[in-house]
Amino acid sequence: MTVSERVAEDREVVSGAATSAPVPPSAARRTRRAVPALVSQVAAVAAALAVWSWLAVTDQVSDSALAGSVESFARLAEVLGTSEAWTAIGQTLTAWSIGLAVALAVAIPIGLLLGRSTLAYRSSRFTIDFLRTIPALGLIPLAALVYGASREAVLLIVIPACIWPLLLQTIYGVRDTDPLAIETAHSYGLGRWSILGRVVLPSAMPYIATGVRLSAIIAMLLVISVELLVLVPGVGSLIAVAQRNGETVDVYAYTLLSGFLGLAVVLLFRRLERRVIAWHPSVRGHR
Amino acid sequence: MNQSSTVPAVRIAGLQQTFDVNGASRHVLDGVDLEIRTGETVCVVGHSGTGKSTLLRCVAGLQRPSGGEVAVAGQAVAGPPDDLAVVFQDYGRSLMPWLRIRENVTLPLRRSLSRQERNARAAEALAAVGLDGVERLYPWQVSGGMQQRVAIARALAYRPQVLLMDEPFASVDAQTRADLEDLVVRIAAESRLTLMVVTHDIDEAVYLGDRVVVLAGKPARIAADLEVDLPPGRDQLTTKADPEFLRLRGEVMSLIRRETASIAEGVSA
Amino acid sequence: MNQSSTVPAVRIAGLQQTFDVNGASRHVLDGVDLEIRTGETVCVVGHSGTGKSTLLRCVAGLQRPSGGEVAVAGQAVAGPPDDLAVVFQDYGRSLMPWLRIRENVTLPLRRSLSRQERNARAAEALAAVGLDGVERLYPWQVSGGMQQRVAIARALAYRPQVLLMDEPFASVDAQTRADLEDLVVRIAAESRLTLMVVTHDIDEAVYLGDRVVVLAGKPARIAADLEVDLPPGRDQLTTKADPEFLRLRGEVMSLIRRETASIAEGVSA
Amino acid sequence: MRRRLTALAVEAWLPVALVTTWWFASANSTSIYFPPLQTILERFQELWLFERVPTDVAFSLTNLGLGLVAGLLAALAAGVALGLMPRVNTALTPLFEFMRATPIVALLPLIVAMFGLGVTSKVVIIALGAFWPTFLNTVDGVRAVDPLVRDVARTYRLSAATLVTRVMLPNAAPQIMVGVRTSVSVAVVVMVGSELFGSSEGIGYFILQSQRSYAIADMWSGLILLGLIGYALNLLSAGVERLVLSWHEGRRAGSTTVAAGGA
Amino acid sequence: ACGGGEDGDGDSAAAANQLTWNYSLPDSAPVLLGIEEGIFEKHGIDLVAEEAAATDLVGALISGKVDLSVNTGPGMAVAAGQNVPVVAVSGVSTFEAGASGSSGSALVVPKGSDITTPKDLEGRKVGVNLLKSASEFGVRQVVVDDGGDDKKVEIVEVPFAAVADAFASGDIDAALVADPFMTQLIDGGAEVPFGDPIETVFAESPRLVMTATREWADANSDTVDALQDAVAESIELADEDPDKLIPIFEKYFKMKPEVAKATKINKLQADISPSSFDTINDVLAQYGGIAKPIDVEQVVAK
Ligand SMILES: Nc1ncnc2c1ncn2[C@@H]1O[C@H](COP(=O)(O)OP(=O)(O)OP(=O)(O)O)[C@@H](O)[C@H]1O
Ligand SMILES: Nc1ncnc2c1ncn2[C@@H]1O[C@H](COP(=O)(O)OP(=O)(O)OP(=O)(O)O)[C@@H](O)[C@H]1O
Ligand SMILES: [Mg+2]
Ligand SMILES: [Mg+2]
Repeated sequence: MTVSERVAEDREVVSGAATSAPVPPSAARRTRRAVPALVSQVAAVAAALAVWSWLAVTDQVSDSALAGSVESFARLAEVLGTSEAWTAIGQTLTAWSIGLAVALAVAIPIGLLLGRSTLAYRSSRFTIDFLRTIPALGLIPLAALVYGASREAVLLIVIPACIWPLLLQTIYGVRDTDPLAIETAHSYGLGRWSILGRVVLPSAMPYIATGVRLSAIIAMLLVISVELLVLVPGVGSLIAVAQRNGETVDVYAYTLLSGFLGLAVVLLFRRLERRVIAWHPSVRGHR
Repeated sequence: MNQSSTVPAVRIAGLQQTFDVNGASRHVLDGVDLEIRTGETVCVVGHSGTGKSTLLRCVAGLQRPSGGEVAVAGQAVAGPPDDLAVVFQDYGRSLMPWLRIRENVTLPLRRSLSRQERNARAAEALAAVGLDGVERLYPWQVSGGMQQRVAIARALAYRPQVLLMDEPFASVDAQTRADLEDLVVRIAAESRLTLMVVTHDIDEAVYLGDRVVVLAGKPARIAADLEVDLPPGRDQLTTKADPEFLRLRGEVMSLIRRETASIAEGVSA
Repeated sequence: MNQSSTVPAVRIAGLQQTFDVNGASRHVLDGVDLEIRTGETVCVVGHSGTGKSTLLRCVAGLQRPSGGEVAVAGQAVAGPPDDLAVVFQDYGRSLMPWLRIRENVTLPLRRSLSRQERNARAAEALAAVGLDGVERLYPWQVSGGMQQRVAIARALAYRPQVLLMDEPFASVDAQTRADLEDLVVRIAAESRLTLMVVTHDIDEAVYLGDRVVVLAGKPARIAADLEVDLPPGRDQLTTKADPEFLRLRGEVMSLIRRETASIAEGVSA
Repeated sequence: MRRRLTALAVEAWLPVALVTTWWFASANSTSIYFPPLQTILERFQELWLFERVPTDVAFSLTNLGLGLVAGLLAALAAGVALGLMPRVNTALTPLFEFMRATPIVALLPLIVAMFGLGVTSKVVIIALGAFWPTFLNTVDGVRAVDPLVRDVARTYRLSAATLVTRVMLPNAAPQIMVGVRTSVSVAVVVMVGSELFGSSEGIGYFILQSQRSYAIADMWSGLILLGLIGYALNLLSAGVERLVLSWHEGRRAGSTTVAAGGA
Repeated sequence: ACGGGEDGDGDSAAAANQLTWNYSLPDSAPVLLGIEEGIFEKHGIDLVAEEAAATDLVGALISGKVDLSVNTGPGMAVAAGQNVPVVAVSGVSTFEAGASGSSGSALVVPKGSDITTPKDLEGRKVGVNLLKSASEFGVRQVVVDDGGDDKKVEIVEVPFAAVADAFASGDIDAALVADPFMTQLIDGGAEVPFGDPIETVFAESPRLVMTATREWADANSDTVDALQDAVAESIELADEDPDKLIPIFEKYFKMKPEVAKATKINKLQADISPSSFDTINDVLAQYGGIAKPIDVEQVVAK
């Protein structure tokens, strides 16, 4: 079997065929196929946990750096019963959603503009490349200096950091629009803005979706990191306190918590993405 | 009426087109002159790769000519003119994969019409090309010929004054093709549509056209411009059996064949 | 030779195809049975949207049928079989825009041949379809008809045993089309190629085919399977004037027209 | 020649305008956080031309280069592999997303424990940071290949190598390039992060030290240096991109409409 | 009452005595105890405590987010070296060991190490959790005091939690650690060859101080006096009964009871004078923590 065959076969298994969605001979076949995806995911997670436990139990890494997986999960379950944890989750999610929303509102329109206008793109290329390399982590103390341990400090770091990948993805997505699609719209008298909104934007959507996913996760990571480093109330500060007090199990419990928050965000955005770009070859037939 | 007889719907003068390819330049069109009166149908025929699509793109304002002038309704073309529609040769790519068929057809209608009117127009146009009941499918869920008809329906629903079609019936079966030809003839007559059709089917060119233009040469120019002098009211059976039809058909065919031969010589020389 | 007479090159039995569309299911093919002998050329004609391309995709192993069986050279098809090539209806999208024309043609040859051999084959195939001198252009730098010929050249250079072509000459002018028809007839005869051609041009179907198969109905089945009993050695002029040719042509045409009519009735009912 | 100058002007006017604004707006600044640009540039000259180049700059750039190369190569290989094997991809997605969503800062002790205090752990962290954007874009790009192109590849039974190098990678190239460019800047960011611990040299270390000791002008000069390094890296990737995506640009330019071309 | 006035509290009369305060480090506990016991209230101050990261004890103050903060003596010197207008309004603790007899930090070496004197650190790698801080300078100074050359000691930054592994892998040969990690390490077999370099070097210098911006301190000298009195009284209370701090650690530092019980704080002292910064000034200037000696008068509120 050649690789290309395997590809196509896999594709059908996962997506029910990308080009078309032929109805399989029996419905039973479909359910039989759906189960392994979940099973395989569980298996992968289980394998990772096994490696973790092995590292912890066999003392490959010292106790103060790595807690056991069972203890960490148990502790996580415990802290999820406290209001403190939920307050922190609320604070983290609030900062995250504000940061991401602002980034989306800024990056996508500007990205569309820069993607469509060569002049604007070339004018801003240096500035963008320069600014987006200035490290968010390096700015944390500055933000802390200016705003103290507050949500503003978090946002000052998070918003720019989320804007860059999204901006870039949008620009590239726009530039990858099929020229013939634009010409079609153009020849039918669609104006500049209609073309932007109804041809370029949908066509760039797959890129933008990847960008939103990237940014959503970067936002989450940075919110938690800033909370951790500056002690802004939230999940991150819980980790920081646990670290300071040398409570390794707590550190891992809260780290798991932040991982799960990120995972939830990603899964949410993948779902949204599937809806928004249902027409796209990578998604066709998924719904 | 008065104005339309003085100002041609489409005026092409001394059109030159050169492409830059791998450093060298490919001279495709060389001094093409053509005038199309309002309400007239002109069919363009020519060898594959002569420059028919290029010519159309210049008229549609999608390509800036290297030289010469194009005017639509008396206005020099600098971008796609108003009330002009194009059916592209590569119809598959010209449909938006993220829009359902109905939305593809209503796409250009947004500005002026209400949602209901748009849908009504789309339904009407789709029915006219024989596509009822597929409004809610995506373009990639229908056959090639159906996609091509969606592209035609979109152009018709737009109700342009000038319609450019690039091999619009290439992917449909003989029967559907005949029906579509008659549809286009009828609409063109009813609404004084100015029509420019690129086709490689000589029967079709003679059947549809008030004039048939042969594009030939390397670089291409207009090798012949024939008036089609057939009685009005075309009919697939009687018109295609008309001696004048057969004469014209033969003439165009021999013109193209001669051109092909001379090109072949040119290549081997 | 012996085996080929017993095992058909392509065997389709009870083929069913249903698509899932917006929750409802579209039944496209319903119990299609067809056998093609090695070296035989079968032309498939039918109304636009009947399921011709779908049938071809099933034979090519690109689509898993909802029911029934397909075998190529005696092997049940589970993925694309060996030594089978396809010329897709949407030729434009089937060429890789990032590869130059020569690389597009040599792409499938990379497995077995040296670079020199590959280029030689590509040059030969491109010349055969009348495309010399464009090897170093990108597909989007050549005309629609030229792109289609590149796709044909790619298939020919691959030297398959079974060749499936989906409206392969839809975008080329009449003269080039005739040349390509003759090219394919010659190659098919020379190398005992098993050929399945979807076309909407009935003349072409009769001219090319050893058999003409009419696909019709909703869902579609084989409505007719006609042997073309013309003297061997086709010629554009003499063959197309042969009374038997004209008779067959008429028969196919009336078959399709009848189907169209009955479908129209079905729609209005 | 004139075209070159115009091009340069187009590229340069905005940065020049911004710098000028900064210069004059900050000229009389007494804020300790926003010292005058003049002061910052003086510090820049004293520090980075070229006193600290052999130490801090060389140290950071070496880590950055190694981490970036390792991260990008791994991302390409894994991205293509998983793009081609959706089943495996599906199985690993939750795990990957989870790993990606876990803040590295929380795991610093673990990383130090596993890879030591030396450069290895820094390179690992940079590679990890650079990995994700390219990886995700590669997977998505490979999966997004036109179904018809896939069909062509299948019927002509392309070998694995041909499929990857001639079809999948070029097809995904536009999207991979976005990933690479994001990766490059993430790598610089993460490089700074990696110097948060166990360091006694490096640009990131210098910046953090400057902040801690309220040498704010020094810190700004370090940030400017990072911006310049980032820009240089971007120029590099833009060069690669031009090479890789020439067909893409040509296709765009070839069919630019008159109005858009004039804009 | 707010230095930066950015809080925009219009009800100035009622807020006259409400002060926000950033605390950090366990040494802040006595002040927190004073708040709990109503001592500040008694002195007419409504002190509202918020925890801050140990690495960020100046920003909130300068930007007016808070009225008061804490800082370390060396931290004050570094800030003053860059003309950051922050002054100490009251002392809290010094670098000497407190009532428990331990300063809560020490230089530890792996079990079986041949390091017994500060001079042995020459040619070795020593981990501290923050460079350019009292930790680094303390280590350097004890080496010099022992007749060694501090330039031969390589000092790197290592998070406390990573010290055990860094020992195991041989990445570092010694580390300056604080509780609870110190106790964990010692329980795990690490040894303390010669005590706490920080304590040794800085001794009576201020370790933790309460700070405000100079502008604020100048404008509110009455409040500064009241603060000093309240801190002194709080300290007295803590010295009387150190166990009273345990619930404070649990509440304000979210420590588990065992950890809270084991947490030690330094010697408490509310008095503060410019001259108490002399040692810090000398040592920091010596090792590059500040470019040149500061004017110690500038660091303390008048
Ligand atoms: N973007 C381009 N770059 C370079 N050459 C081009 C470009 N577009 C078209 N050409 C060249 O111009 C010539 C004419 O192309 P055109 O598409 O107009 O042909 P055509 O008459 O429409 O042919 P067909 O009937 O095959 O569609 C071709 O030889 C082609 O190679
Ligand atoms: N992926 C799909 N999802 C849903 N329906 C599909 C899909 N692919 C094809 N169909 C339907 O199957 C029918 C047959 O399509 P097919 O492409 O085989 O037609 P065709 O005979 O090749 O027509 P044409 O001559 O127009 O190319 C059409 O009605 C089409 O709508
Ligand atoms: Mg064309
Ligand atoms: Mg078809």
